[in-house]
Amino acid sequence: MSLLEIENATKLYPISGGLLGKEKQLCALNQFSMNLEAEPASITTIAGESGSGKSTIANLVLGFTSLSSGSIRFRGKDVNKMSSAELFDYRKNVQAVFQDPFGVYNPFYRIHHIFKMAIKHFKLATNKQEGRDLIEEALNVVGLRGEEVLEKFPHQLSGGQRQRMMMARAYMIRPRVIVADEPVSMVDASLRAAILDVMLKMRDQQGISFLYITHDLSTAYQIGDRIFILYQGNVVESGDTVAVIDQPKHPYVQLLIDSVPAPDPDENWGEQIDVPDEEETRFSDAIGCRYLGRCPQKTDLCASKAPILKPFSSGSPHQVSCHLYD
Amino acid sequence: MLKRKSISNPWLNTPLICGVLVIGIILTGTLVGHLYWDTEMAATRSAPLNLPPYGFENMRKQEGVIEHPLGTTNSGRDMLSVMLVGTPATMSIGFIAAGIGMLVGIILGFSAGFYGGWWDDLVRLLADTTTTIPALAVLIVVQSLFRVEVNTMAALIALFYWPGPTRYIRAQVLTMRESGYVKMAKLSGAPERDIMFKEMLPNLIPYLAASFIGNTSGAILTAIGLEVLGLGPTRMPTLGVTIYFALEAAAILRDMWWWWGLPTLMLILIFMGLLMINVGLDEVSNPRLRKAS
Amino acid sequence: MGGLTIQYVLRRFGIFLMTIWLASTVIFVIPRLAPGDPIQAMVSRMTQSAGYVENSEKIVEGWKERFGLNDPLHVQYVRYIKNLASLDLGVSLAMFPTTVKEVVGRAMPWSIGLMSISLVLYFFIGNLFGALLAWKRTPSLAKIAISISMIFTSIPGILCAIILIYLFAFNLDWFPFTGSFERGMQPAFTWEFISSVIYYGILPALSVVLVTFGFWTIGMRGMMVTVEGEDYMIFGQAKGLKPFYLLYRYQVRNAILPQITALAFSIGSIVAGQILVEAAFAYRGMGGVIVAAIKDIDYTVIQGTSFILILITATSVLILDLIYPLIDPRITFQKN
Amino acid sequence: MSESSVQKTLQVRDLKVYYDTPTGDIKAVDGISFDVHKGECLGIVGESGCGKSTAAYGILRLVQHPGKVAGGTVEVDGSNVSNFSEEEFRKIRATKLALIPQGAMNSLNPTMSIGAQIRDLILTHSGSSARAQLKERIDGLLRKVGLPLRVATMFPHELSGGMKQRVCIAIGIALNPSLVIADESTSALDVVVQRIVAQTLKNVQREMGVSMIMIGHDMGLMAQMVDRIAVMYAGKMVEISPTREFFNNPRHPYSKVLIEAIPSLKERKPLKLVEGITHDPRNPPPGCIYQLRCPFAEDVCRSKPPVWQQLKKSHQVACHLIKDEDHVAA
Repeated sequence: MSLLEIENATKLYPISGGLLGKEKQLCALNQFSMNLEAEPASITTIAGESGSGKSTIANLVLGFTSLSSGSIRFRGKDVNKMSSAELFDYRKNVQAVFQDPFGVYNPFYRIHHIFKMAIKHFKLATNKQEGRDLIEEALNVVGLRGEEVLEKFPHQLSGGQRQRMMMARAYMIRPRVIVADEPVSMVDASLRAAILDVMLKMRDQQGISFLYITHDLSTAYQIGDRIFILYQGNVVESGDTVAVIDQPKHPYVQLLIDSVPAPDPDENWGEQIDVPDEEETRFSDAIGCRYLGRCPQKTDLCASKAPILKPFSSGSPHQVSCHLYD
Repeated sequence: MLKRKSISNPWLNTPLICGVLVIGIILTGTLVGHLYWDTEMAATRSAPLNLPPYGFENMRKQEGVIEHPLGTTNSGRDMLSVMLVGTPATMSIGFIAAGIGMLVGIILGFSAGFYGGWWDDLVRLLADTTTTIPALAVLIVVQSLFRVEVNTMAALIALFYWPGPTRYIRAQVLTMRESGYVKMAKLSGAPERDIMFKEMLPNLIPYLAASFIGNTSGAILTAIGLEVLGLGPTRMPTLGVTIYFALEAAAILRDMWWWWGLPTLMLILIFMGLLMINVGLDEVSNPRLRKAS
Repeated sequence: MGGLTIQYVLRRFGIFLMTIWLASTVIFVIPRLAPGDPIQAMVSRMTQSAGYVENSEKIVEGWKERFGLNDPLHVQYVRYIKNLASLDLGVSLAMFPTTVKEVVGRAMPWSIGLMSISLVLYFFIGNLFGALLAWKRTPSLAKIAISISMIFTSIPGILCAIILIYLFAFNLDWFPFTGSFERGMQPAFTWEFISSVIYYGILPALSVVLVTFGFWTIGMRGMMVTVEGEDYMIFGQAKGLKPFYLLYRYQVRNAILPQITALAFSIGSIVAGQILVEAAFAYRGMGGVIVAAIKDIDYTVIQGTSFILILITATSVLILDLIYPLIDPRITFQKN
Repeated sequence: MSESSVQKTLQVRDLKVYYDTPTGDIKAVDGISFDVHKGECLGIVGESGCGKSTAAYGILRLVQHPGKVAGGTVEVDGSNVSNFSEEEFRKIRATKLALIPQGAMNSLNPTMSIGAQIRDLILTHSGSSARAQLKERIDGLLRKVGLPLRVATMFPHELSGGMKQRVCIAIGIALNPSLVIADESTSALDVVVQRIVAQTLKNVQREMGVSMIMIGHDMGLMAQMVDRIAVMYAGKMVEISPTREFFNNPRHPYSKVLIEAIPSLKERKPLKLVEGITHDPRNPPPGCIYQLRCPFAEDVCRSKPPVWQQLKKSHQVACHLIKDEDHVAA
């Protein structure tokens, strides 16, 4: 049975249309569907540049924004139709780790506040000692010790420590899914591995699945199982992470992967490219392919009809949304 | 770049300490004074008329007496008693009005910022509108019909001192609503009540304090305005009312400086004390100001 | 660049009308919320202060007629708003049959004149001093002098007025106690008259300026310090721009914008403070009118003057709001 | 080629930048020395808080309170600018020493049009005689960084991050400086735009033959952009090496960590975990600054700070573990 099912999730934002006052809708996410199986636990990457809609997915799954259309189901139950008890259960089972490891700590409280809050509301422990043990065990998983960190204020710790503690907090709650929204992009490169490693451990040892939301294809390549690549609210390509990144099909994904600077002076970037400045094409009334403005391989069809996501070759899990492969 | 929070306590800055000391001394001084001085003499005809303070002479060569060390008015009020009664009365107008304003601000600001929608629009419109109404102009009309006493006057003044805190709290709630720690609290199953009062409110404390003090000062200012125009409370010789009587009786021309001068001096001290507290609180909530000084 | 969007202008106009409507409604409602009959209260106060009021019958009748107190409340309210909308402020009770419009109309130029001059002065001085306090290159002696000059900040203007009267009119006899120009002089565009107006206006203007500019100094200093930490200031330095140019074109230009917003929000209290100072100097402006009206218990004049004050405030705020987008290129950004 | 035959655009010796805190100075930059040769692009890498940006701002004398330049000399084109007065130094800013800040940040004055922000730079340094060809110069600069000319009349908030970054590049190179310092210039941009802007920057630098310091944390970007790489750790410079040599043969243990930490897009490898204990910056340990994190630390590392060693292939490193056979003959 599937654990988390997202079906045709769409998020529209109204924007005012300037002087004429004609209302337009900005489409932050368009018809996004994915399915997370309960077994085996996996890391699903949702990748894209800023404005691609990847954070919208995180906010939708976490219930911070509401869907314009489509549905999100947890263990078969529509999240929008849950009773408050079911919602509370969903909360406990779907946790998150955010990008900014500083902003998630209320500057007014000591570090232990984030742990105690979760213990209190989710009733994870019956007494103080039990709670203390829970925290200690969770910190252990990420390689920290309670006495080093719990009584401190957030600004007294390093970014890596703060982010590992967020991982520990999520672990302590024992959810089934963790939405990891850019968990390493504000952490120094040499400390990233520690956090990615915790993710792998939690997947393999605790059976916790991840929605790994990132702009960084390389880390996704290292730890991800499945990947969805978004462009302006649409999935342009999806499939097994290694397959997609080794052999990208969509012109955008090709450009994206090609643009990641290789850490090797002998492997050059190639010629200077020039793409027109990104235009806002996310309006809900836009027709045609969103990548039209930048695509070097566009045809007339691309302007008049939006491509749909379909398997690259029949039966293949590698899907692409581009008229080149019709 | 390296950024470290300074270890020194931001609340212990010079302007804040000075301001608190000034206001503290005034408040405790008048309270202690009530214990040792007969404040009944603040009423008319309880002392000889027009006496100067002890050690001075008035224009008619009368000398001040120790029984009335700060002199008396032309209606026989003992100035020391007037000061002891008037000072806390004046300050209480400010505190009551600012307190009501703050309470309303917290309720409206939180509800508007948290729930948004039409309620937010309405609160914002009302707040924007009320800020631009000159309080004094409205209160003059009201007071000229009905002369109310101190507490009612404070409540009326409070009508104009809620938009400041409301607007600020609303804006902060909107920002904090998107903040990581509020999201974390939501993810930890914290109820809305906790999010508002345990996560958001504590971070607003320095501002709320500054706004309370600023509004206290503003409310006293408005009250003084009404009083000096002759629209103050009739039964309580507040500092403003005393100045009004003095001006009415041409105390400046008669060189009865103690009559108008003492309440004026006291008010200046109160306003300066409040301003210093405010400047100090600004430094608490704006770290950049701290390092610049 | 910049410019006004229609939504922005409409919203500002909406607030303008709301302000006036809300304030007038408060003036209408609160007296009626109180127990008792406002007319009865007025008359009893008049009798109290005058012992006997000539024409009291007639006045009460005039009042009843004016307020139509026998009509239902909503009819009264509609008539009241209608009268205000057509600027029909009624007839003075004390100076019958002069209309309130005439009384206020005579006073308004004085108030607006004094207010604009002192506003320009303290806004300019305050921001200048604030900028100098925050600037690293200002000599420390100047900084100390500025700090000392701020001693009157925050005290009510009327107290400052009393002190100035005591010092400069009573003790030193440098300036007149009260009035707007020399008694007996006929208002005319002569040098004599104008210099008299200036001479009489110095103390009132000074009272307002002395107590007010410090607020702008404190605010400006805070904004300057905030702007100083911005990246564009560091980049401006990296461009090798001259310090003074950097100060006024980068730092002050950006720091002053919130100050202008603040100005719009403080017009209400500025007007109030001004009225009181005028009252202290028995100036011919609206403050003087109000003091006289309060003494005479001239309710229609009090009400009319207050309404005009509200109108002036709302208009000033509207003007500032409409000017603002022209000086801040970012204001139209909100639509994105 | 020998060291002396190369023309130096910039020579930094023993630069120190300290931050004043109530509990003692933080040595953000603690005595670093390096050169930038004419026409060369030097990359300075390191993790957050290592002092790489602070070093750049130290060279430019733009360290903000409570930081201060606490020592060292800076020579530009052979003349020592460290004892220049404020006014003398102001005149060489942008004309000799220029900065390209992070454009995605608030680096452009929000109340001035882009054209005006280029104009004030030119007029300040070239005087009013420059007024005649002002428009052509501004247009030329915009063209050079690949921006449409209408950008001159636009305000910063109307531009995208990539466009703002290009404006910053245009301002940085406007007066043909001897050296430009690009501080994390492309870090905040999306990867495609980052590539375009980085390539623009590289092309402009090559065309003008200007020397450049690029400060950043993205090793991949450095591999693409710079001729030599300098690594900083906790305020010290630990290694300087030509780029190719650096990636092929990193010598300092910390450099190895940095290179190993780069996630690859070519092959899936097990994650390399490193211990992340850092010292209190107010109270650095005696000896090598990296000892707490170094898996190879020996007794000598805990007592004696390592000296700067000259290795083959213009490779320099500060580490006790480097054996003698690698040294160039003295």
